[in-house]
Parts: sequence; structure tokens; C-alpha cells
Amino acid sequence: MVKELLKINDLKVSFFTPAGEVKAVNGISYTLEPGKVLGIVGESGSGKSVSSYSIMGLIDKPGKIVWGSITFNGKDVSAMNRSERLNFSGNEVAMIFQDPMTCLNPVFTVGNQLAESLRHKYGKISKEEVRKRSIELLTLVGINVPEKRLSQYPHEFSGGMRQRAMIAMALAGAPKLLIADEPTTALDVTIQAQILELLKDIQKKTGMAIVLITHDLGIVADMADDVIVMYGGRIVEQGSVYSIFHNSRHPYTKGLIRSLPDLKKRGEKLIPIKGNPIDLLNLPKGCAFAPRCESCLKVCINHMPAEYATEDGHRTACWLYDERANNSGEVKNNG
Amino acid sequence: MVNSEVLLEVNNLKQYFHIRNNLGEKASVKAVDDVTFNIYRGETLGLVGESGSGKTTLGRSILRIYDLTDGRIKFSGVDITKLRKDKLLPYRKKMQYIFQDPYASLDPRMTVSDIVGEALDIHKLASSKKDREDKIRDLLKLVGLNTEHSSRYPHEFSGGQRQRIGIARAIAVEPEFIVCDEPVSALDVSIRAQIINTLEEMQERLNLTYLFISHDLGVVRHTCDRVGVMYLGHFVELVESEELYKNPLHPYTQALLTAIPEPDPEMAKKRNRIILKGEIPSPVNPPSGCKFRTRCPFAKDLCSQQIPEFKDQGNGHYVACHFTGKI
Amino acid sequence: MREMDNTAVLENKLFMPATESEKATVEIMRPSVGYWKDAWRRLRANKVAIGALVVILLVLLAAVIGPMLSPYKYDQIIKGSENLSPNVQHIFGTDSLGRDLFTRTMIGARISIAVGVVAAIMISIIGILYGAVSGFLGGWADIVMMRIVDIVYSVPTVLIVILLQVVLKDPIDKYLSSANSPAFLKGLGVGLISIFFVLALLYWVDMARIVRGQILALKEQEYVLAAKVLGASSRDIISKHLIPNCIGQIIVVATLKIPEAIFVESFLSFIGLGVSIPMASLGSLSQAALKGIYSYPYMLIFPAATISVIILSMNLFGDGLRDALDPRMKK
Amino acid sequence: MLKYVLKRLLVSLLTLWVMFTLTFFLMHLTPGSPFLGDNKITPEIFANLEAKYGLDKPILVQYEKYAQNILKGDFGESIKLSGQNVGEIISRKFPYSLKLGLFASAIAIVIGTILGTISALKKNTSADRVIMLVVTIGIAVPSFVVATVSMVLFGVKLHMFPTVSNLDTLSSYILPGFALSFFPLSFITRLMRSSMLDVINQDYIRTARAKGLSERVVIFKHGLRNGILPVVTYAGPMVAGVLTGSFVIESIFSIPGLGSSFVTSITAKDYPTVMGVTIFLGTLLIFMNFLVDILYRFVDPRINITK
Repeated sequence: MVKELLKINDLKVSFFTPAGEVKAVNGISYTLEPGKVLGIVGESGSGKSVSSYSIMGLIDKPGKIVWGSITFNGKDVSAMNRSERLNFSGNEVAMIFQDPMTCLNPVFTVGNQLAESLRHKYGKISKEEVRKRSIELLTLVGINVPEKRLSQYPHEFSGGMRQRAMIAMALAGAPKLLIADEPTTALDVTIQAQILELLKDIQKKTGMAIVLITHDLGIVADMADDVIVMYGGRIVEQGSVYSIFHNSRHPYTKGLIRSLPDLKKRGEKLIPIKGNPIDLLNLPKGCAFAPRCESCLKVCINHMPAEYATEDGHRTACWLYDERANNSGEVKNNG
Repeated sequence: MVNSEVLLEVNNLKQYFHIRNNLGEKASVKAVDDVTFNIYRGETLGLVGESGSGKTTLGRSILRIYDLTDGRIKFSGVDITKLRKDKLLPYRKKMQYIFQDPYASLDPRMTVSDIVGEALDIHKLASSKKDREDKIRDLLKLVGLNTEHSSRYPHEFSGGQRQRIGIARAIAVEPEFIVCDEPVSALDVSIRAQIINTLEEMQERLNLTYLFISHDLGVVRHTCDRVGVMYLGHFVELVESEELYKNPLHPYTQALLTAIPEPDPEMAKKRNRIILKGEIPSPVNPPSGCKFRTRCPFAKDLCSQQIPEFKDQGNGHYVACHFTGKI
Repeated sequence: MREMDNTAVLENKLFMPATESEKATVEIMRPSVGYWKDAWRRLRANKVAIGALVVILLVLLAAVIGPMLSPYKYDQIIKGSENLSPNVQHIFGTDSLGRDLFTRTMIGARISIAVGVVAAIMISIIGILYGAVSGFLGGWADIVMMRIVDIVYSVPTVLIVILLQVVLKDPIDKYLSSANSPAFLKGLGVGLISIFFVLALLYWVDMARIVRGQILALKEQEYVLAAKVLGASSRDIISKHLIPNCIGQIIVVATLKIPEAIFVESFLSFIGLGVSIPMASLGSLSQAALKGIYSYPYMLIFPAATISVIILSMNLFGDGLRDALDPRMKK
Repeated sequence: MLKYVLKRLLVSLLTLWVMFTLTFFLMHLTPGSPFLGDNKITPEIFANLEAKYGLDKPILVQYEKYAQNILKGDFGESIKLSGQNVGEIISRKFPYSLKLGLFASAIAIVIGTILGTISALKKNTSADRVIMLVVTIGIAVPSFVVATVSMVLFGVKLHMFPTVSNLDTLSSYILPGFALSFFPLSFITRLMRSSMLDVINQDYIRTARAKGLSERVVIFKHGLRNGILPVVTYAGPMVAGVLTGSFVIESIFSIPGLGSSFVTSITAKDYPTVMGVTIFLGTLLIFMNFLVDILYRFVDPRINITK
């Protein structure tokens, strides 16, 4: 039986700014099995990054986890003591970020920063051992002449190389889960392809699970086993990658896929999602997507939608799937 | 819609920049190096490439934001390369620019109506104060903005709305030609289609010609009639959009096409990507011969010795590769 | 899952499509705020800055009107009242010549503030012009002009200030004693005029650097490119885009130059190079107090405290102004 | 690297030359003569003195001669303190200024860095507020006020420390050292605070936390090393400023240093001494700036020096 690796239950994260409480994550729950790739899609302000930062304990003031639990390998993350917590980050779960330019410390060599991760994992190991393993790791992530690269500073690396170095650091702790926050957004298309192939390759070799946060549906389709779609701090839809792309149920997901220009020919009109992105300081009382939704019901405006699941585990937070909505018979079901 | 009237003729355009590194040493960047092409009236010409390919510089050079290092630009048959100030002004009215970053391209101290109004003022397009207000209101309405918000400041709008303001500013002077520099890449996915539709609507209504710069081949495929692929300041391929996607001839284009993430799980998981080695070299110190040879899976000795000619392979399919058709 | 508990109670009629107006009720645009209004709102919310502003205004009031209301003149020597401790007649006491220290301190504050403000204006004019020309021209002119700034910057300022002070004193003296010099300059005295000279000659470099940096950064901004593409003239670009966008920072720097100038003035006066007797500045008052420091410490305390309060409140107000005006704070 | 050092050296020398020339002509264009203050001098004696000190020659000749002498290390003789070589005066008095200056600089840098770091890490706590209050006062109060007030308070009233100092005991350093370092200390604290606040919001700090490094390593290795960069930039001119800018402190505490004699020689129009001291201190300052510039390139690897 597969035990779940990560379980998030009703997580709420808020930022208490002078302008008011910003509910960045507003009650999300999901589970992740070992060795799986979970894609979290959403636009800016959807809460996709914040939710993952809270797993790593990276929410800084004025942000705060106000509710909910995070369980990793059966252990409550919030109940961990200090040393468990430090061991958890890096050795159990590792993270890579969007902008490899700013994520490496500019004043230390790459070797130094890699050694840090190795020592964090293996304690006081010898210099030779660190060097040997560092070279192994850099080779694994496809960095040529690793011996020379170790003594170089981040600014001597190109963008793609830096992201590779970040991945090497993440792998140093042999984590069971890698959280990748928009790992290729700052990179060019051809470099993006390189990094995605590398992540796939490493995932195959190590069997670790990956949470892949991105705004790019193409990357999710390529990489993920399961997909979570977020909007306005909530999960609007989750399911397997196939059911999300071929059987999307939430109007937002449907609209998103429909609006992609990729498959439309020249001259055909795109079908956009109307309206403007949400204002997190002014979240609607009901469904955050309601003002932009073509199938919006009266109930959506003031009531948070319930979640409706199908047999294959595809869950959608949308009132359209309430039986009362179907009975009213006026639902425009845009396919 | 596309006809054969050449609107813009670019010949051997070179745009070099002289920079200093942090030691104060001089170096020259060949951002655009010897580029020749035409843009036909009414078409949308796409320009794709990675960062450092020179696509933005090319767009800006055409609009005379920089002084050309060498080459010639003809607009409707008139050489505008050396025009200055008053002589250039009528062409400023005919050629406009839409910027990538809707946050940086609007003056934060000006209201929306002043931003759009500035365009009208410079070319004296409004006969009276009332006329100016009416025109501004019409323009805002045209690009899909709420006209009640005309006295607001840019920071009060979302990215998509700001991009609409940028479009309103550009079309205010009734131009014939607009360079759209990555107009949607800074926007959220759910907003992109709105802006692309607005741009296409404007093109239809106002009979515009676009140079559409983008790194996103998906967007380009949908919006462009012809597409040029740039690499390190050079064109490597230029052809009709459908043909490019069906039959890419340059190895760089081929790799680029397989690198786009496909929003379909079966397709994405099935297909074979061409993964290029390494990264785009520095334009300060580009490789000899074919600029792409350092990353090209098919590179041979010849490629390092000789710059491949950018030539028509028949039916307007231009490619710069020594081994076109053989790979 | 909490929301789900009560879903059953929702009425059926709620599950009808919503109208556009119902949907629109959810989206509200926040009220519009302009840049200056916004800055003023932020400044007002900053209690420290407003407190500092109140102190500045009070000191200003005392410095401008105070001496007129005082029963004593600043240079009036009251025989028999030498070295008095603070008392009802002389709330700050009197000095060794029997002059009322309260009046002298107010006059000193007037001089110090005047020096600060005038110097800040002069520094700003020179610095803005120099920096703007350098930044706007760019190229070789810029390189040469910035080299000059570098050199002025690394010349030991205090030494040159003192040197210039000494050197300028005599020619200015000569000019002032000649018949055709304006009366108001005579009133200022040699010391003050040379202080202005010194400040204007050496302290503009910061301003010039900042203005140049701003101009250079703004010149590359896309909205300036957009104006250029529209065909805007250089004059329009400068007046409509560049100046409005760097005025905030210029105001902040200029404000912070006032306490700096006061600082330098008091320092020069303290080492005896400032205002000439019987005129008083806060620095010269402090210096005069030094001789009797062991017996009459109050003579030092009052001018010293006044000068510290002025500089402190100007600094605090300047900081507040920066927080309010600095666009970097704004998202 | 060598190229950069040479280039930077050239700029320093140019600055030095400008300063030298400026000082020289400023001093000599001043009307009045160092001997005119003494009314008893007859015109003949005056002429003799002028000839002796070379003041009767055309100014350019004086300039040339003086420049030559300076290059030989000869600063000339003091006019007021007759017979004394300016170089000797400097070498006798400078050690006092140097000792006091280094003491004050060390205090300012060490304590300022520590306080700034604490303040940044404990942002918006009472510790932060107290520190910020003190240093805000520190940058507002002129050094002569700090010096006199602390002298009266701790020296005269409380008798804790000596008020007149030859810098022979440690306790005699305390008051002048404090007065001299209060401003730079406050400035460094503010600089360090804002720099650290900036640094701890950087992405690489987040990376370090995500790697599971302890907060101690995150702050002291990754944070401090970056946060201290602006302090390094400021430290050069500051040390030079403290070494040269102690006129007031030296005269208040009667320290026989270079600063106090500089002030007296200016008012006495003692050209050679003023020139000598200015050039000496200016050289020091320019050299410090040069040193820091080079040092900075070692501290911050982003600035490439190897090519």
C-alpha cells in the first residue's frame, strides 16, 4: 500500500500588511504520494508559491500560517523540534527557485555552497569526501569540468548553469521531495527544455517526488502526474494530468486551456477569460473566480463553493456541480 | 489581407553598442549584425529568438530609437535612416511601439488621459480641449478600458489594463506600423488572450502592420503571417508561419519548436525533444562562421570557417545554413 | 470543509445564473490617489516626521520672531549682569559680557537655519544643473564631468573648507568695504558669505551624482522611450517625464542638505572661522562657552542643545520625507 | 587586476595633484603676508624674511620649487615656529592623532556593525528602537557638543575619566575616543541596519534557509558577509576622516595632535605648515580611498578583478 508522503490539510496563510489582511492561501488540502510529480498551476496571486513556502517554513513576517496542518511522512511538520526541523529542510524536502541569478549567494563559491548542503546531510565529513561528492553531483546535473566549476563564483555561471547548481545543492541532501518553484520561468526556451529534461531524468534516477509550481500549462502537461489548479488562494480543481486536460470541469481551468493560442491557427479568434486578475486585499465573499466566470450562479457570489468529486478522484470546487444547479437547467456548460 | 506592397524595407541593418565592463574596458556588442528583410503592408511579421538574439534591438532600431551603425531603412519607399527631428516627425506618427513591460512603459506620474493625450498633443491631432477629451475617451473605449478611469494613475491598473493603455497610446497617432515587443509575456496566462485579441482587432479595424516580437512560439504561430527566427544578431530562418511549423529547415528552429511545452499531456509525453547543448554565447565575443555552430548538433568544419548565406530556398523560405536540406 | 457543512441550507433559487450586475458588485476599484496626495498621506501617518516638523516650525518661529519680542538686543551688554545663571529675567542666563543668552541663542538659531536653507538651495541649484547636464549629455562630457566630481569628492573636504574660509575672508572683506557692495551683503558679514561660498563650492557633488544617476536611469525607462517614439522633443521629455519623476528624490536630498550645512557652519564657527562678533551663531556661542565650561556649563548647554535639536528634527523630517516620496517604497 | 590598480592609482595621483595645486594657489593668492601681523618689523627685515622663505619670487617659480621639494620629501620650514621642519612637526604630532583616530575607528566599526546587525535582526522590537534612537541622536549632535558635554559630565562632574589627555593611559582614550567615534558609529549602525534588512530579504537567504542551515549560519555566514559590504566602502573615507578631522576634539581635550596645530597654523598663515599638513592628510585620505577600492574588489567577487 502506498503511504502518502505529504499531506496538507486546510492550510491558511495570511499576510498582515498595513493595508489589511491578505489571504494568500485560503484553506487548501491535498496529498502527494512518494515518487509522484504534482503540478500546481495558477497565476500570480493564486497562492501557489506561498502554499509551498509554508511547507519549508519560509513564510516571513508579516506572513503567518493561521490555520491547518502539514504532515510529511506521517509527521506533523509544525510539531517538529528545532533539529528535526533543520534536518527536514534540505534532507527530507529540498527546494529550487525561480530566479537562479539571485538564489545563490554571490560572495561564496559554488563549491562552498554545495559543501554546505553536503555537510548538512552527512555531518563532519572530510574535505576530500566533500570534493568527491560535489564533483559527482555537478556531473549528475550535467555541469562540465566540475573540478574547475567548484572554485568559481555564481556570477561566473550562466543562468542555466546556476539552476543546475541549485539542483545539485537540492540533491545533496538526497531528499524525498523536491519543491520546484517556477524553475524555468527565468530561462530561455532552449534552456528551459534542458532543465525540464534534467528534472525528469533525476526524478527517474532517484525516485523522489516533485512538487512543480508553474504558470505554464505546457510544462505541467509535460511533467506532472497529478495537477492542482489554484485561483485566489484556493484549489479550484485537482485530478490526474489527463483528466485535468481532457476533462476539465472548473470554468477557470476550462477557460485557461481554451485561451491558449498554441492550437489556434492564424485568423482564428482566441477565446479569452474575461475580466481582471483578483485583488487579494478585496477577495469576494464567495468564489474568487465568480466575477470573471461565464457560468456564474447567484450562489457563487456570496457562498464559497463546496468540493465535488468524481469517482476517479477528480475534485472540483464549483457550485455548477451541485445537483441543484443542474436541476435549474440553465447552466451554460461550455465544453 | 496580405498584399505584396512593401511597407518597410530593411537593408543590411547593423546595430552595434559600445559598452564598458566594470573595469572600464571597452567592448562592442553586435546586437544586430547585417540583417535584411521586408515587411509587407497589412501583415504581421513575427520575430522569435532567445534573450540576446537581438530581436528587441532590431525592433527599436527600425523605429530609430537608436542611431544605426550601418544599413538602411525605407518606409513606404522613403529612406528614413538619416532623417532628423522635424523631418522624422511625420514618420514617428506612422510607426509606433508597444512595450513588453506594462509597468515600466507608462509614466507613473501621469494620468491615463495625459499618457494618451501626450500622443495627440505632439502631433497636434486634437482641434480643441473638448476634441482632445473626446478622442481620448474614444481611444480608451476602443481598447476596452472603462472611460471613467481616465484620470487615474497607471499603478492603479492591473497588468492587462496597463497594456491596453499602452495600446491606446500607440494607436492614438493613427499609425500604419507598430512594433509589438513581447506584448503579452509579462501578463498572466488568463489575460494574454484578451490582449492578443485586442491587438488583432486593432489590426483589422485600423489596417495596421505589425512586427511582433516574442520568445513564445505558440503565440507567434497564432498571431503572425510570417516568422523570422533570430540568433545572435542574425536571421537564421524567415518563412510563412504555417510552413515554419510544418517544415523548419534550420536546426535552431527545429530545436526551438520541439522545446515549446505542449499543453497536452499525451503529446507532451510522447514527443522527442531536441535538446541543444549549452547556452547562447555572449554577443561580445560571438563564434566565428555560423553563430549557431557551438550548439548545433550537425556542425561541421565548414561552419566555423564561413558565415552561411541567408538565402531563399524557393517560395520565400529563407534559411542561413550551409547544409539546408541535407539535415 | 467548513463551508460544506451548511450547503444544504442554500436555497434552490440561488442556483440560477447570476446577472452581470450581480457579478460586478464583487469587483470594486479602490479610490484613486495621486502621487503627491499619496505621499502626503504617508507623511502624515509618520508620527516621528510630523513631530519633527512641528519642532522645526517652533524653532523657526522662535528664530524669526523671538528676537523681536525679546526685551534685550542680541549685542546689548548689560553691565553688572555678567555670567548670570538662568533666572526669570534671563531664562538662559547671560554671558561673560552680560549679554542675554536667550536672545543670542535665538539669533544664533536664525543664522544657523538661514545658512542651512540658503546653502541647501545653492547646493541644489549647482548640483541639479551639473548632474542633469552630465546625465543628459552622456558620452564624453559625462565621463569628464564625473571625473571632476570624483576628484572634488576625494579631496579632503574639511581641510579645503578651512583653507577656503581663510583665503576668501580677505577678498570678501575688501569687496564689502567698497562703496558699491549691496547693503544686505554687508549685513551678512564676511564669515557667513565665505561659508556660503565654501558650501556651494564643495557640497554639491552628492546632489550632482544623485541627479545624474536618476537622469541616466530615467532616460532608459520605457516610458521615456515611448515618448521618444511618439516624437516628443528633448525639452518635452525633460519637463514632462524626467523632472516630475526625480523631483521627489531631489526634494529629499535637498532637505537633508540643510542639516548638513548647519553642521558645517556650526563646526566652522566653533573653530572660530564662522560669523564675526558680535553676531552670534550656535557654533560660535558654543565656542564662547568653552572658556568658562567648568564654572558656567549652562552657557554651552543651551546653544548646543538647540543646534542638536535643529539637526535632529531636520534629519528625522528628511527621513520621513524620503519614506513618503521614495518611489522604491512603492509597489 | 594590475591594470585596474594602476588606473586607480593614476586617478589618486591626479586627485592629489589637484589638491596640492589648489592648496598652494589658494594659500598664496591670499592677500597679506605671514609677517605683517607683527607690526614691529621694518620693511628691510620684511624683505629679508620674504627672500629667506622665497616669497618674493614669482608664484610659478615658488610652485615649481615647492613641488620639487615635496617630491624629495622636504616639506620646508615652519614660518611661525622658526627653525622647525614641517616634516618634523608632522612626525612629532601625528602619532597622537593616529592613535586616537585608530582607536575611534575601531570602536565605530566594531560596535556600529554589531549594533546595526542586532537592530536589523530585532527589527521593530524595543532593542531596535533604543539603538535607533541613540544613533539618530548620534548623527545629529555635532562632535564638539558630544566632546564638551561628555567632558563636563564624566570628567568634571563625575571624575570618571581625565579631561586633559596625553593619551598615555587607556582611560584617557575614553572620552576623546567616544566623542570622535560617536558620529561614525551611529552612521555605520544605520548603514549596517539597512544593509542587513536588505540582505535578509534576498533570495539567497531564502535558499540558505531552505537548505536547512541553522539560523546562526544563515545570518552570520550568508547575511553578514553581504551586509557588511557597504560598511567596507564607508570605512575607508571614515578612517581617514577620523584621522584628519579631529581638530575640535584635540583642542577640547588638549591633545597635542596634528589637528590642533593645523588650526593654529591656518590662522597664523604659516604657509609651509598648512601646505605640509594639508598634503600629508590629503595623501592619507586619498590613499585610504584607494586602498578601500582595491580591498572592495577582493571582498565582493562579483567585481571581476582577474581579467
